[in-house]
Amino acid sequence: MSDSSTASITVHVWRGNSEGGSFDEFQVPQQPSQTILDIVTWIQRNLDAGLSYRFACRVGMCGSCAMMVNGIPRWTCRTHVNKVMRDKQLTIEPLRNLPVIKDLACDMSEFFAKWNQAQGQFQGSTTRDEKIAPISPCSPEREAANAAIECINCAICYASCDVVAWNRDYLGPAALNRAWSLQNDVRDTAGESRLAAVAGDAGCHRCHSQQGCASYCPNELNPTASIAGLKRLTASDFLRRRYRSRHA
Amino acid sequence: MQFQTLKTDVLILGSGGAGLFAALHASRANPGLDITIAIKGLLGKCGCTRMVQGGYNVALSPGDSVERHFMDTISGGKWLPDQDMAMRLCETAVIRVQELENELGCFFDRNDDGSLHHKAFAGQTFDRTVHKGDLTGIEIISRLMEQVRALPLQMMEEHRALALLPSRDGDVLAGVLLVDMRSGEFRVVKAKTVLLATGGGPTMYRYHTPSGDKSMDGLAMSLRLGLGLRDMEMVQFHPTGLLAGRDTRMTGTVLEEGLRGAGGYLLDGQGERFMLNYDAEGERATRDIVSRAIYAEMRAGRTTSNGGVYIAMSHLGPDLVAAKFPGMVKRCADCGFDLAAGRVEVVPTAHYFMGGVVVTTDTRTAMPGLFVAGEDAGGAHGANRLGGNGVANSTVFGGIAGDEMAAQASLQNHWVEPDSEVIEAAMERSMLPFRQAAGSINSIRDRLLDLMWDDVGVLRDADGIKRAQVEMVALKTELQACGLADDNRVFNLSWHDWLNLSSLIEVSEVIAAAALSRENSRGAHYREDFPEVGSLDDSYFTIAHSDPEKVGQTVRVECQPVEFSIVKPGESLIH
Amino acid sequence: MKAHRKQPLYLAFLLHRISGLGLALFLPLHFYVLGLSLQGDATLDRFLHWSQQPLMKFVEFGLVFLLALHFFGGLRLLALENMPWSNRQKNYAALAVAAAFFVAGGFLLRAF
Amino acid sequence: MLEIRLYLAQRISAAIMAPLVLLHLGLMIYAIQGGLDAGEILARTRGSLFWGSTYGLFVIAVSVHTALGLRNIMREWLQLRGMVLSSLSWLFFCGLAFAGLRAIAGLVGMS
Ligand SMILES: Cc1cc2nc3c(=O)[nH]c(=O)nc-3n(C[C@H](O)[C@H](O)[C@H](O)COP(=O)(O)OP(=O)(O)OC[C@H]3O[C@@H](n4cnc5c(N)ncnc54)[C@H](O)[C@@H]3O)c2cc1C
Ligand code: HEM
Ligand code: SF4
Ligand code: F3S
Ligand code: FES
Repeated sequence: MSDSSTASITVHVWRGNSEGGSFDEFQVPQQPSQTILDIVTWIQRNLDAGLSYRFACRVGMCGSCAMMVNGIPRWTCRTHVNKVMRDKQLTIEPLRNLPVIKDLACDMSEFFAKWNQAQGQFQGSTTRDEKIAPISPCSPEREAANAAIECINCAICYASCDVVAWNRDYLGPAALNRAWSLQNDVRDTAGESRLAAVAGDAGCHRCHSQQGCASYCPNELNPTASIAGLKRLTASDFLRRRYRSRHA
Repeated sequence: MQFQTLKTDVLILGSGGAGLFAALHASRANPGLDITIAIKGLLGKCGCTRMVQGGYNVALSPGDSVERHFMDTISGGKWLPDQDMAMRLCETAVIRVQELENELGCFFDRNDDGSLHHKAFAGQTFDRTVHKGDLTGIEIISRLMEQVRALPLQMMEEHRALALLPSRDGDVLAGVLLVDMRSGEFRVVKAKTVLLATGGGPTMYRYHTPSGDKSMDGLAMSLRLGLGLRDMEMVQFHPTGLLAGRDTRMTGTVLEEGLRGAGGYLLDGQGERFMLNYDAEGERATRDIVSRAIYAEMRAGRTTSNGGVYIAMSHLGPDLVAAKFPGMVKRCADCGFDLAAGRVEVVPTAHYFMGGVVVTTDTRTAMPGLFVAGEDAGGAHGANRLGGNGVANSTVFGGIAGDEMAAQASLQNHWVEPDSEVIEAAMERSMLPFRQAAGSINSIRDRLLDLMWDDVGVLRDADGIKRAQVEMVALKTELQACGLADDNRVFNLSWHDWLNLSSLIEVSEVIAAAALSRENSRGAHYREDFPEVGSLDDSYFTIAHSDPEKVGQTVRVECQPVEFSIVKPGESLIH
Repeated sequence: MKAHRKQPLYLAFLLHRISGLGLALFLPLHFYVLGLSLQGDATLDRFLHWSQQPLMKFVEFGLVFLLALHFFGGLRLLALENMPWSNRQKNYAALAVAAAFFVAGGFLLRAF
Repeated sequence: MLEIRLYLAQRISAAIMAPLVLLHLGLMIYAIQGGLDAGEILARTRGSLFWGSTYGLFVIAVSVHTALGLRNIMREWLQLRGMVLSSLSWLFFCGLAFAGLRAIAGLVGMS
């Protein structure tokens, strides 16, 4: 404990499990360098040993520590208290749109199941025994693929999207963003079936461009733009097919 | 005590580069196998492979060669590496990077003509580090993770391995005891083959870089199984970890090497440059030299308010710094520091653990059925790991382990019964804190971290190490008596803090003993009372055994001569 | 409103949806009134006369506003989905609202 | 493929309506400014194939567009699914199209 900390912060922390819960209030001493994750850690280490939460890398690389902070989804290890605190108050809740395991830790299974459903994995045509393909980093396809690639699967976008809340099947911004990146990867060979996967009932057309995903993504990715790309791609693919089947 | 029993052909512990590659390879080698992967966190979202910034060393550039990569690895490791392992590492890295690109979909940075970009990394005679910006690990682990998540394997996420279970006669490995962290229930997984890939991670130091889930569990479990651990004195420190106070988890996290390379200054508490007093290269000297210099400044009391030194970039022009290191500048800004225009406090920070289980080049151990790969395995790096060889090591040997385990498990059609006494004892041990009155686990942790930092850290001497050894025995006893304030086993982080600390203390004892036994200074190990490198021709490595059950100093350290199976000191493969 | 929704582009979505919903509710009424012309000019005239009252003027303003809002918002969405990405989404959303006010205001002034 | 069809139908109908809405608004301003009464409006529209087909297209587009828009809203805000959802959407479409076409029939005088 540092003695420079005179002020204290009132922190409301959601406690509970999949059956429901309520808020507990804690007083945490303020420090000059303090993230939301540090607040949660301080509570667990000093005030309530039973508090559950998740983190791993503590520097914004693993996407394990996302929570709702004053109602907004954030990576807590990289969110400085001063940036989000209002009137010395903080409210910390588990990430929205995912089932809670306990307190601040959610079950991310459905998030990754949807990643799979959107065929969010590469399928190449060459093997480990072949040379690496020369690909210009400035080609438009590669630029599009790169723009969407640095996702840390934190599910912050997923929590910010109301369509996910309203439509439990919706694949969600992260999975669709990954699919778009892959569609632009010239080495990938699964484009056709992936396109069908993202055009289904729960796919890209469900998105209403609410853009919470793009506003809150901590890595400043833009799933809205990616999803718009998929809408165009699925539509033109559909029209082309119809045209072909008419004129075959 | 109650536990559930499961069975599998291949059991993998950990989902870093090593664990995920093993899963992928085992499944491709024999899709009919029943493969289970158990992880302390979420699959692919914990561990250090994700945190790799700099990149991956591979001899793919025209003009480079596997031999040159090998020679750099050997001389970087101060002639202590197991040469066969190092060679296998350098050879297989080529295939692995092609596999990552062609089969898994990683995309490493390119030159304008489309060819792979190779960047310079300290300690190497050729630019051979492939990378994806300065977030290489995210690219590698994300691509691996999405491939593995699509496989039909059993995922046991948030399952912590507690003990490796031998058969009753102790001849082979029969399975692993785990605890489901979400429910607090125990599970025994009987397996024909087990891969230990829990990734070391020297988090027993006040300042450290690895992810919070790593606490040397794998090495602690190996010690209990009676396995020998080599090079345990070899802890790599990164010179510039962020220093932001004791109560923040940001402290210790890496500020990248490139900052010094680009011309950043290190300043003492008074704002004076000091590196030139230590080395003609100044701030651009190698990791170990800079770490020692900073540590010496700190010990001399010339520190900043938090007890470190400053890194200053502003003389290069804040705009240029912001343009060149956007990720670092943003990360510092999120933490409340201005890297581009101001000064940021830094401190050396424990980064990587070279030591580990003694293995063969195909990841087998002295215990049949147990395989070890990645940071848990010793030998590939010797006294020092080159930047860029860490992720190469975990992905190369993880893949090899997957192939080997699949082959072995496919041939074996029976499971072995684990020793029920070992199961009972391990459950009993892990339940200990629930039977004690609540105590202050924070103070035990703080003392361990300070102890290792002060006495078994960047600079070491016999007095300090011995002091630490005495204190560690006390800490161990105190931990045994320290109970938890919350007795619900469901997602109980405080319980896992206790278990982490228990592993860390057990391994710390071994680090201290190995450090005391090596009376010379090589690579990451620096003895102030024995500053000489010692004869290269007579190079030896340490092997430690320990019985953590016993109280007192129970570690036994032997020395074994390095077998120069490929090159001898003074020779080279490059002509 | 929940905090994660207090973000200009979410508000733009909500406005678009509510204006669309408003229009959808109004449309049958509109058709009904037009349909009155079937019964003869007199009924329609009576209605048109009734609709000259100030209150109805205001309602009319509201309708035109909703239509303009939805119209410009809809154009924004069509552009967002089908044209190269622009980072000025917030500006466009604001522009759509401003344009809607302008059109509806113009309508109101001229109609008096 | 249903979702793509519906998506396309909604966006294409929107694109069709865009110029028609402008036209309609323009006409309304003109009518109000010119102080046209019902008789004068009808005089101009009766028997006009142009106005008939233009407004006919408008009505079909707006019916498609609105029914599909409401379908989304019913699905997301009322959690309707399956038969209920599609029946209601069809109902909206048919209702709007019928009322709209009837009104046009009145305007153009084809009854
Ligand atoms: C900040 C940072 C930067 C780095 N940069 C580079 C670089 O640029 N280049 C380079 O080559 N190397 C770098 N390294 C080193 C590199 O990350 C490691 O060498 C390598 O990733 C280790 O891989 P691994 O698979 O052995 O372990 P990890 O990736 O650490 O994975 C260990 C896994 O085991 C799990 N685990 C731990 N304990 C248990 C248990 N008891 N039960 C079940 N599961 C458990 C963990 O949760 C995790 O999933 C860096 C390391 C750090 C920390
Ligand atoms: C004038 C041209 C119009 C354009 C360009 C337009 C455009 C759009 C677009 C692009 C959407 C899709 C929004 C989404 O799914 O996120 C939409 C939705 C909708 N529109 Fe229109 N529209 C127009 C006119 C109308 C009219 C006249 C009505 C009603 C009478 C209407 C009713 C609706 C409804 C109810 C929705 C659903 C809203 C939602 O899903 O959020 N629209 N419109
Ligand atoms: S797109 Fe952004 S917000 Fe969404 S999971 Fe990826 S990194 Fe997180
Ligand atoms: S928040 Fe949701 S609605 Fe679309 S733009 Fe993002 S996925
Ligand atoms: S702990 Fe890894 S992103 Fe926050």
